[in-house]
Amino acid sequence: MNFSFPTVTLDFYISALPVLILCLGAISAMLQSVFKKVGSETAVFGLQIVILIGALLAALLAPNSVETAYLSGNYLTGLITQFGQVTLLVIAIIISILFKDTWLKAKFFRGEISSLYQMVISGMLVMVSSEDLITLFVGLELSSIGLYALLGYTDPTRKSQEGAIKYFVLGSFATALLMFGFGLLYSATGTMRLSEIVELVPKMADHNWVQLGALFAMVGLGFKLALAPFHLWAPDAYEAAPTGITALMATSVKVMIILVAMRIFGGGLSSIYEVWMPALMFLAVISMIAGNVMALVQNSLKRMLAYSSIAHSGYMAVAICAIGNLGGEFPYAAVLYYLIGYAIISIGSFGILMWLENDQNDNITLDNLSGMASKHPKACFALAVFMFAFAGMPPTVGFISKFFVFNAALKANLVSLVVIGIIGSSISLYYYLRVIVRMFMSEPVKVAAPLAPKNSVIVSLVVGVAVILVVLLGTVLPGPVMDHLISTSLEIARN
Amino acid sequence: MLLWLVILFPLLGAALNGLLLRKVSKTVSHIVGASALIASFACALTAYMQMMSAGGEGQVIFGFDWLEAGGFKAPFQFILDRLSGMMMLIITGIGSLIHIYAGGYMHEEKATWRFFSYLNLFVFMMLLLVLGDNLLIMFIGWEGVGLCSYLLIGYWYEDDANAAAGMKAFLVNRIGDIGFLIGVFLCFKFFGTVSFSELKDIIINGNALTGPQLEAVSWITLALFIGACGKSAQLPLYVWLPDAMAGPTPVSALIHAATMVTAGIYMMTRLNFLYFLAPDTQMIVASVGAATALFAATIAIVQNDIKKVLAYSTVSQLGYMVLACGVGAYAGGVFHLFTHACFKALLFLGAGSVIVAMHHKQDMQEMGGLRKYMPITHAVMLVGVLAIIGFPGLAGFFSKDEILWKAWIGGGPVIWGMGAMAAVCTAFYMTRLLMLTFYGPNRSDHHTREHLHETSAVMWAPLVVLAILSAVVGYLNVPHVIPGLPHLLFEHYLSPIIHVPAAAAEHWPHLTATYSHSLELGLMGISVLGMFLSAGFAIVLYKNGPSPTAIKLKKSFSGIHKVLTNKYYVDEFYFKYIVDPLKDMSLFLWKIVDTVIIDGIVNGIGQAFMLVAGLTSFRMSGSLHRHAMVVMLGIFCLLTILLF
Amino acid sequence: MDFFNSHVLTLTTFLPLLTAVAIMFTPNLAISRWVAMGGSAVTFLFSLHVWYYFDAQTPGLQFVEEYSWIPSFGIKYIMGVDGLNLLLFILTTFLTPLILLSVWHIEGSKQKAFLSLFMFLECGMLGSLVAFDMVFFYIFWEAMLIPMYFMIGIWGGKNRIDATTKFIIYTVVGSLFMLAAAIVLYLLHYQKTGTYSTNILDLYTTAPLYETQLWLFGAFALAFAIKVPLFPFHTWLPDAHTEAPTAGSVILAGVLLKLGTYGLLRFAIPLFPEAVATYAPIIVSLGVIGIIYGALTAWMQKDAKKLVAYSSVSHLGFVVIGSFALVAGGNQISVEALTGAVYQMINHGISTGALFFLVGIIYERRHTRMLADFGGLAKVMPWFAFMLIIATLSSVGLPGTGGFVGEFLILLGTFQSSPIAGITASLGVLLGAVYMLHLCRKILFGPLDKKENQELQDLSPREFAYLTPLAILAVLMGIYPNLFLDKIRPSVEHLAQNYKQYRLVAAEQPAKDIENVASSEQSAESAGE
Amino acid sequence: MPTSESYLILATIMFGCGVFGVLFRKNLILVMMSIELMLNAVNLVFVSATQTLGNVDGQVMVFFVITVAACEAAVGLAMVIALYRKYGTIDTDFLRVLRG
Repeated sequence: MNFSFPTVTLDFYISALPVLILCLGAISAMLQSVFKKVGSETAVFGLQIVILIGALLAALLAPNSVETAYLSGNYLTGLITQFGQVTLLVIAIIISILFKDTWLKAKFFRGEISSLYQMVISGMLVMVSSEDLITLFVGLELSSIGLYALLGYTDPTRKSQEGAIKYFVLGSFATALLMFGFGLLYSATGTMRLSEIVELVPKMADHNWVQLGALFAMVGLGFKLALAPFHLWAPDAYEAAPTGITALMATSVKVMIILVAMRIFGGGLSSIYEVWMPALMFLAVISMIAGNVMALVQNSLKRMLAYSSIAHSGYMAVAICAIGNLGGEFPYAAVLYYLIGYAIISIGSFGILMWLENDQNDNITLDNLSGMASKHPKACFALAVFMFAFAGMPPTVGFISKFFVFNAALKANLVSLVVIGIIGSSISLYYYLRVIVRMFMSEPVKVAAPLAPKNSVIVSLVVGVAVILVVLLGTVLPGPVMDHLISTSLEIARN
Repeated sequence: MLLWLVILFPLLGAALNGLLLRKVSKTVSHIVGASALIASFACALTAYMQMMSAGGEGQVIFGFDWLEAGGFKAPFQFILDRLSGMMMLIITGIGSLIHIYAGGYMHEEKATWRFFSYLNLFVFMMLLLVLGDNLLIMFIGWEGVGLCSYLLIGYWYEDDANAAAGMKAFLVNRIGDIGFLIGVFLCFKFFGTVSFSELKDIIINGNALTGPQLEAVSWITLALFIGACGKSAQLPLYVWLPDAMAGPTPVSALIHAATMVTAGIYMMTRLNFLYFLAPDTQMIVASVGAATALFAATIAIVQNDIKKVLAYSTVSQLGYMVLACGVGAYAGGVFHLFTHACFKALLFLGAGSVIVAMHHKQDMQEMGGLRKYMPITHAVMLVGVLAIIGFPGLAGFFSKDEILWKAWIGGGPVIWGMGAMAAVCTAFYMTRLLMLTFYGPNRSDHHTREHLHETSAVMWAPLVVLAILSAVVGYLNVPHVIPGLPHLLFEHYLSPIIHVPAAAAEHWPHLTATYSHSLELGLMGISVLGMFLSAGFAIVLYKNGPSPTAIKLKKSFSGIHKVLTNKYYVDEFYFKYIVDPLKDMSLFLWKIVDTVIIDGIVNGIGQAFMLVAGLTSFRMSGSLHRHAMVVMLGIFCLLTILLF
Repeated sequence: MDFFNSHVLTLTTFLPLLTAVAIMFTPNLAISRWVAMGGSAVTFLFSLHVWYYFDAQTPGLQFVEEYSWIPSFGIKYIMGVDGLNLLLFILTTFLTPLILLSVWHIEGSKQKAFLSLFMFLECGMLGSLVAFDMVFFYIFWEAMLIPMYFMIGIWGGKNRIDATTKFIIYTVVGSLFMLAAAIVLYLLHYQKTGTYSTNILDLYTTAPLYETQLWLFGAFALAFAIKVPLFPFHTWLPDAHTEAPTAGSVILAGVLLKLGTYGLLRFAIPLFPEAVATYAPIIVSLGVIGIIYGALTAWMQKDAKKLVAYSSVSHLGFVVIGSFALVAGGNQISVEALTGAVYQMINHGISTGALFFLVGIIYERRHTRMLADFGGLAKVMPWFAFMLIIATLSSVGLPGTGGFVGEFLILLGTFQSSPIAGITASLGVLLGAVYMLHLCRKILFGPLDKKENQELQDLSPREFAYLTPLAILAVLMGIYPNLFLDKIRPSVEHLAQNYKQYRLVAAEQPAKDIENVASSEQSAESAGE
Repeated sequence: MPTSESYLILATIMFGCGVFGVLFRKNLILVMMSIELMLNAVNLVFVSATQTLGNVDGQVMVFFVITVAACEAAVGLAMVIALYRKYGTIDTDFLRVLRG
């Protein structure tokens, strides 16, 4: 990718090692599927885990002290990048472990799936490490196209095909919108580097094409983040996807987009925050209301969590607004804390859903959960913890992260957003509690395909750790973690 | 120390009977209950003697800091002076007699621990009421006696009517109590204290009161008087007392005749210096007293239940006492309280004996001729009746005529006229009671008549003591006009308690003025004459049971008779215009306001969200194109926001 | 000992949590009962230690523990007791063992979870009482809803799910607004002083602009008004009480509701004195309406438990008006009323707790709570009758019981503040007697004509064991109130003094000066309003 | 001489046509073609900008866009074929199972 022939140093290869390792893994998994004789499914899966862990180690060890841009900004290193990469890789590892059973059990496991999975992850890594529109685009598309395929590939039922096609069409549509926006920005500013664009845009803010470009860029990102009113793909895609992929969409995609958004809105654009803020506020408000309200009537848990994720995107958008308005490292740290909390809660909840699912039923409904507490008290306890955490009840991370976000928003004078957020939270409590009500307080309901999950050490471990983290991050850990996040955000924080 | 024993003995008795001695025989309950009272009486007597021998100065006995908050202070402390000492003696003395009597009266009960426990507790509360040195301690007793009254009226709770009567008593009293409380609040607001001794200091010895304080005094006294109306069964809050007769008769004697109901008079006397300062209130007090006296007396004329007659008579007599307070004749009021305690306790206990003999039948129409079967009861009842109607020489004569005289000079002819009319009525209905019960032929059924006999000594002995008291205590306060006897001993005895503040002296000229003896004698003559005439009329009408003339009279005045029998429809009025509307309103508040409106709004908000969600999720979903359309719509909205 | 003294609050607060966790790991119900009882008893002993060593002369905080928690936001772990929370603190630890005793006999696979939840709840209540950091407080404040939610939802009656959902959502809605207001206050404090702190005592000094105070106070008051519950936010309460199991009702009425009034005293009044002066008439009116309204509605109830629940609405109205009895033209708070309010909180906890226990006892025997199904129980259950009458008397505020002291002081103060409010509220005392005696009459008195009632057993020794302490305390609080008032007094006077001081300063300074001090706030608030 | 502005306008019109196609075409193949049209409009923007600005970044981008569009087309067509094989239709109205 060295079109402009910049000097490529060893440092760059070290920094980009996580991506490179993943690409290697993706290729080898692909090769396995071509030459079926080489290695079994388990071997491929094992390799996938090894590759991911290797990438994680590489990401952890990568030099991070100073934010450095390689390839004229096509690839960045630094604390935030590292944070993003590590988070994405940890999520990827946990999800692939949780997802193991479903994958291996599927009627045909192929190397392609593993390959796609690793490509998606590498695309995400590229995205969070880039500051250039080109790599941004490549990373985004790498992850998106991979996800389109994963959605319909693993389980070709009508529902999943439909979901994949819908996701694909709307996703491409959004990509086109995003690219149109990028194109307009490029034609106005003459540069592909994000940091330069955001510095230049405020100077020509009354330029119509610039405004249009920025708008389309915002729409594209909003779409990927599933902000209302660009959210309608999310419930369908979440429901259609195998739960593991749903978990990936719910967590990693959000992490990736939010990190990019932080760079965009926190940087030079913040000097004209009065221009874009109303638009973003509008998206945040609609997301918090629509997500929470629509979730009220969902019966399928995955669908409900989809709407809930829309609402949570709204909260994160509130924090992004605060970043633009406020500066300083606090709001960044608040967003990152929210992301971590949200990721842990989501993975925990989807983990339990994955554990509950079987071949006949991969779409858990509230009826399935009815009266489950007497059969699986521990799982129900964990799910209840996650639901309370989603709802933002203390003493869970959900509360503390919401507190940080509200804090940032109020500091930025976004009182109306906070009020909407509060109303949204109150509504959300109802549907989160509905899950708990069904599990603990209702009698079992007769369903067509009863669930009979088997005990699994891995799931117990993952969910157990998630529960503990959810509680600890809500009680004793916020202090040190927040300190760490603040020092992480210092490098991109504008003062 | 002795004073502490006085109040602790009844409490101990109550605790023993109520908590520990539940399984023992009723004799033990009786002995414990009565001996607690007797011990208390003995201590009271000693304490009283000590106080009097020390010159009769009031003394304040500090107990402990009870309630302190901000500027408000109400220590648990007692005042023992001539007034409270006397009250203490009445309570424990008459209380002892009634306790002894009650053992006999309650003989047929299975277990009496509850009864004696309540009764002892009542005495304890009553002692708190009279001994407390501040309004708050008094209020403890004030409400405490109400509680005991409630429990004792509802003693036979299995009859729902009794439980209802108890509740009515408590609630009507509570109305008065709220008045009392408001008085306390006002008192604290304007004088910063609720202690009797400190109040007295401020009023008598302190600086001249400010305008607002003077105005406040009227309100304080009025508010406290509402409390007195409740407790002392004055118009319009008297309605509970007749119903309270549902309790055992010793209770009626002790609580609803001798002691508790006089609490209002005691309180006003205790605060006489305040009341003197508020002539307007005093006018109201006197009018209410006079009206109550007459009103209740008229009702009593037609009642057939022996205890109801006595109950209305009590209301009427309390009216006299209140009237006395109203015209500033506190000594007269308290003196009447004293004599009334003796003869009304006697009458009630006598009636109780009759009721026991009649197997708990109380209708006088079924009695008659009991003189033959119960000579002792008859004799003491005769004394009691003569005392209450003011037969010259007996207690009631002295005390009532003193009040009537003060009513004339202090309240004017109208007030006097009402009081005198009440006295005439009293003479009539009491004589009627005596005649219907003890004279004429016996009208009871065969079974009852077979078992009629004199009661045991436990019951008649206290009666005799009370009869003697009723006969003689009147001589403690002989008016000026009667020569040859020491005059107005009681008034002199009480005079250290009564203070007319200098600022108010002008309103009370008659307290110091001298009047001609002939006027007083003349008035006395009129009332005595009226008494004789109406008593004679009653004898004529009822000496052989209800005579044809009586029945004819009843027929020719059927309208009035009906109104009187139904007690002027006061209860019905209260129910129809106060209780029932309140109930309807409550029901409305609950069923409509609470369930439909308030809860409806709360639930409605939630349901509205659900509805919106249901509609939108249905409309928005499905088609790919619709999704894309929404995206474009979103872009349009953003454009609008961005550009404008 | 030193260590113990300086950490006693932490130990007391978290011992129940430890017990809750321990209960989860006990092998069977019998052991878990003993663990729970042991844990709560030791907690009670610890709290007695606090009571004993509490210095009644100091108005300030005692047994303070302060550690850094989220340093970047200035959020700390602060605990302390003063006269306002000491008694509630002990009431909580006192009621818990009694409640555990009351559920001793209940068998079943879920009972272990119940005990565990209950201990968790105790931890939440204790924590929110002693926490002196806004965020720290809020965590406990909300966290304790969770166990209560499960207790009503799992062990409740027929409509338990609706009731418990309403309970938690209603409460959380209010609390969230409070959270937002707290954050605004925290930011204003930062603007004023340049340091981040959520320490309540620091926030006291913030004194935001008058208009700002109005908003912030509104948010705080809403949260607490819902919790109390103040009319017209009370509708969750009867539902929650009716559906909750006895133990839940007792703790709900005994402590949880008090946290609302406690919050008013601890937060709403000292934080926003200016707004208090403006809002007091409204709040007192609502309180008075609540008193009358609650009493009248209670009177009409056919379900004994619902009656007691509505009576709570009425009684807590007293506490609320007691907290807002302003005198001297709104420049001072009536110390008497304030003292009464604190006192009445404790007393209501005891008397209403006892009432719920008693209703629970007959419900257990007869499986009905309808008044019409009873009558004449005094004959077969004399001790039950005795206890019910004591609880009733305390509830109606008869002198000699704790209820009188509280209500009297509240009315005394309210009357000084506004005679009309005082007199109207006094009617509540009358109506209180109406419905409580109605309850007694329907249950205890009248003919014993129902066959099922004739064979009822009187109180068992276990029931005795948990009712007697309540009865004794109800009477003790009436006959020797100074024992408790001594502990309350300094803090209450301090609170009133601070309020007065603030008003004095505000009155003396020309309005402009205040604006200057807070000019930066203005801009911060402009977006908000 | 067309200005850079006119290229942008042309691109916008092209883009609009693409959007219109996505919104109203019921045939999945046509929908995908409309998306391609949109991406081509994007390409036009980049290329015209390159000309005006005189740097080559935009042209680089265009290559990537073309490549990615090809990938997308491949994945998309695969999905559509799978759908057609199984259900014999590529009408968007068929995709209405997921809703709510």
